[in-house]
Amino acid sequence: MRSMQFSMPKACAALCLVLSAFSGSLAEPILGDQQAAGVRALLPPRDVQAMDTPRDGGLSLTIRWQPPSGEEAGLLGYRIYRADSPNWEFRLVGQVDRNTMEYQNIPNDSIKVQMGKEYYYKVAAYDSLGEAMSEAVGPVKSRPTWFDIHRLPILVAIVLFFGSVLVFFRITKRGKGLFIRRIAGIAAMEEAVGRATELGRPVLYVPGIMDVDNIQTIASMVILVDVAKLAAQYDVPIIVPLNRAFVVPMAEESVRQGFLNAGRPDSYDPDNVRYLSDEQFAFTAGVNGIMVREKTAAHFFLGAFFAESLILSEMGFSTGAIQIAGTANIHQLPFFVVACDYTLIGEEFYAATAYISKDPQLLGPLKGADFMKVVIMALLVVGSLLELFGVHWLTGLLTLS
Amino acid sequence: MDFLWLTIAAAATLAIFSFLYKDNPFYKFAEHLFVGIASGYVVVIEYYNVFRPNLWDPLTAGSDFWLIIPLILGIFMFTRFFSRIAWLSRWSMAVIIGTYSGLAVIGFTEGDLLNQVRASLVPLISTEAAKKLASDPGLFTFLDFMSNPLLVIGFICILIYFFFSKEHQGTYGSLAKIGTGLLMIGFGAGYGYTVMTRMALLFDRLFFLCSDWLHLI
Amino acid sequence: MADDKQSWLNRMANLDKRWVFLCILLAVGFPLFFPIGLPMRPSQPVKDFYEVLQALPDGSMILLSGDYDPGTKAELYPQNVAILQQACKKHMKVVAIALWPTGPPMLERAFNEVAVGQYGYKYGVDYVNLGFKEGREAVMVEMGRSIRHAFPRDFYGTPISQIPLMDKVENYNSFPVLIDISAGYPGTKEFVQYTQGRFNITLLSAAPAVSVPEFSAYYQSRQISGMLTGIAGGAEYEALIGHPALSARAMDGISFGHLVIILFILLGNVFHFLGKRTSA
Amino acid sequence: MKRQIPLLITFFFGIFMIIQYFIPHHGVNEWGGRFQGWTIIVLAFAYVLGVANVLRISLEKVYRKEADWPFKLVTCISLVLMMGIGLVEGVGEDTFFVRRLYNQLYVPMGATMYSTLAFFIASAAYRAFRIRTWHAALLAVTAMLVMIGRIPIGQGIWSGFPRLSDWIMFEGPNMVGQRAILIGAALGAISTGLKMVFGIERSYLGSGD
Repeated sequence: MRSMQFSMPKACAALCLVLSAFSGSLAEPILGDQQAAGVRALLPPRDVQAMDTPRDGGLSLTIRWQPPSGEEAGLLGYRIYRADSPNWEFRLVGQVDRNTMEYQNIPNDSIKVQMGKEYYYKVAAYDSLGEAMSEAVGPVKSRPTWFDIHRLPILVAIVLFFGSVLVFFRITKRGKGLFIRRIAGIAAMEEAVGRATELGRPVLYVPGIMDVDNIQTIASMVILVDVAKLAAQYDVPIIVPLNRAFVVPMAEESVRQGFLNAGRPDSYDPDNVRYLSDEQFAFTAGVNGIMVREKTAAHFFLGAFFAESLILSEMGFSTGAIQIAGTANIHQLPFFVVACDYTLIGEEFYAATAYISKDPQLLGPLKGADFMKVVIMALLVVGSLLELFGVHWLTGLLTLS
Repeated sequence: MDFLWLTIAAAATLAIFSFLYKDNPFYKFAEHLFVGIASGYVVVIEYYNVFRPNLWDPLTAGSDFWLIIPLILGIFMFTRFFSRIAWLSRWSMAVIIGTYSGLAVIGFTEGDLLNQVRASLVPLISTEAAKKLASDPGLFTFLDFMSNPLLVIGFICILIYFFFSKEHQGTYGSLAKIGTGLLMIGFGAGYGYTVMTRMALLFDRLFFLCSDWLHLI
Repeated sequence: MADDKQSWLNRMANLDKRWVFLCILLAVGFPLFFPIGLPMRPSQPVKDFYEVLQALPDGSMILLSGDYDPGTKAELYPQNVAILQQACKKHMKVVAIALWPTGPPMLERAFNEVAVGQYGYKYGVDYVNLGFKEGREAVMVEMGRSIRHAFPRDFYGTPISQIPLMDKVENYNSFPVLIDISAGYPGTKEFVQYTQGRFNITLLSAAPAVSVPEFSAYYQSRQISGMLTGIAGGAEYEALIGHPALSARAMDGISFGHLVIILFILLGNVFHFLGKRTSA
Repeated sequence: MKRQIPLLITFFFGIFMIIQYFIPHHGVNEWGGRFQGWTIIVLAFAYVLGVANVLRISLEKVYRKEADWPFKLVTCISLVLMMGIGLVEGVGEDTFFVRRLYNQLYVPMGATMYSTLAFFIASAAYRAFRIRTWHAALLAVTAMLVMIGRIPIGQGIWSGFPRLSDWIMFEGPNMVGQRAILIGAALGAISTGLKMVFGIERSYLGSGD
């Protein structure tokens, strides 16, 4: 039964092709044959229009039509024909079912559209006996679009954001607007390293499990410089286990830089930056081993974490270490919040670098993001009030298509 | 033969579970076996699904000579192992980082920033929900009525929490506190919801051991 | 005496976690032998998922992305099977891809079990498994332009041009709906960010419970049109399509696991506060 | 030179990916597709590089007879066997590679690794959900409400639990919280992305010339 349904349309199409071939030409309407056979005539589609497909790359045309007037119970669908001139032979481009009133002549069709060339189209309604062809419409030619106006809001948002970042660069460089509110997790970093020093045990820094093309890993590398500096100042070892080979040179560089910034480049021990394994759980097991065997006393989990977040922080808790976590992977935040002493939530994690270093290069983007938040809050207030009074233009402005 | 392989699978399963009691050689064996298998598997799949169809076949068939560029960049990756020319691998990394950073700027702006803000522009009070609450006062009609104000006001409170240029003090600080509370509710919900995922995984393994392997059920 | 009580409370408050482990094992394992068969009430995201698919005309073509691995199969494989049940009942043609290297064999297993085994689907005519492609977001965006360019061959190495089903496939526009079975990264979040709005796609997500809280924001904004919410969502969905199977079977054990955790949270607090009071 | 060229490459590819979004022109689109195709290939090499690293580091440990070296040997042997069998045999459904090695070794081990999380999530709940502050109270109470609302037993206790849990998740506080974090994280990601494209952030290049 199933296979019947699948093959029905094909059988009909084949039948139509045979019939139309019999009548002489693929393109000729065979109205006459039907009338001669005494069958009620199938009418052609109405209001056929051919146009350049809007907002496209310039290789497609769109054909639209209305169903034939009157009751068309036997109508199976429509066929679309094309020719370079209204008097030339029209060739079949494609066909659609009876419920579709639009066809796009796209690059995937066997008969493709060339940019800038003129074409004429006809649309035929067909049933099991034959087809009724519309008049030719055209000429129509396709043009490429150079800017998709519907995507303007995205461009505005990016330009606004990046523009504000650049403006705040200039302001912060002049030493103004440097204030950042206290972020508990970051303020506690020194406390954690200090605690490790008191106990005479190492610090552990895990920069997540993603590669260097992940933005969180990169942010984590910048924070690592500062944590390594703290460790160097307090003279405790810092162990950095890694699960991506590419991150190794970056992490080595960051730790070395941190020791250099603290004025103790000679204390840097390259053996403490360790590649463990690319495999998520093998890596997790390796880090667990370090926590248990080397009795690390301060744990930093800063970067992109996944399911291992809970195992690491649970294990870390059982060793009695003070733990600070930070990630923008929202799905893992609950576990860090529950199992760690401090957690940097989402954007706080990105803000950490700027907070610690007060470097204008890092403060600029942070202040730019704050500016965007003000814009969003204003949008929310205005938008929700406008919507309340049934005014939708702001929502419309932000809608892409 | 089937039973033998099932037993191997079951032994591997039990070896990994044994870690929960404490670290032991069986677990270590299973863990290292797993690393090897997983890594080997990826190489095979990359070869048949990416390297052959996307690079080697079109290149050798002569249908796309541009592919010589990614081939060279791919080989550059391996210069990491030779410190004298290791800098060449930066070129390959630059392609990856450039492409993904560019894509990310668009992806986050459209998917998260713009669409999420737009979806939050709801009428502060939904008249429909208000009518329902008036006609049928109850917990759930009240909660439905609260959805919109909570969305707008709660959203602003959390944004205030994430605003870094002002200290959390006074009324402003209280708003940020409300924001933190909402975040905590979200985290609690996240934790509670995730329990299901973890339990499902465990159930699956127990089912495998008791049913597929031992046919106890 | 007070000391005894104090130390007992302390011991309970800092119970060796292996006792907790044992309780969980027993709670989840017990219903295996004594199944109860608890009823499921479909929630809104699951209903939406079902209805979006149900509203499509019979015989439609759908795109299915199997982005999961053995580690998450417990929740997602039953969903995969159930999705195919609904799709096959409606004689839909299924084009499957994977952005996780571990996805294709999972998809294949589900196809063999449901599409081939129960509905007599033919490979290349009714369904196709295009296999895995490295590249994550880049593949997603590239598929918006040309799927055959991103996937020149299927999982078994057959060129796309030799697969009849692929004749009509150009890009996302060739499909009324995209279903993503998403275990993590890359997955539904990336499909939302990189393709849903950009190519105007109706996106359905089969997600593990761990992802659902985050996806709730996308669901509310309709960037995701429907969602299978973890294994409970899977069980609800199975009830909707009238095919209680893998997910439903797991729900008993999972329910008991939940109860034990709730009990532990309560007990943890009781011991904590009693301990504090005695010491004070 | 060794730093300038990578910066230029990053800028070129990054900016192309951005403008491509706004320009539907088929020429731009085609090149965008080509560049994405290249990235797919280069990334595949990166993956193989990761595997090569696993092999290299394991072998080093075996060679130097470091702690646990016999296990490292297990990794190397299983890796080579898995790879060899797969490359020779292919990935069809009836191969030894898929039927045995994937389905009966990889699948059960991967699934079990993950399933151990069921135990950790329970032990963390036991010790960490102690109501010491009002934050902790919110956390614990919501977690319990959501859990009870998600299981059929909860529905048996009070029919409103599932609806309450759904409201918290999909309309109420959870959804609002997730949305705000999403937007905050998006701002962080966009600004970092732009910094990379414009070469302001270049730590990924490491130091040196």
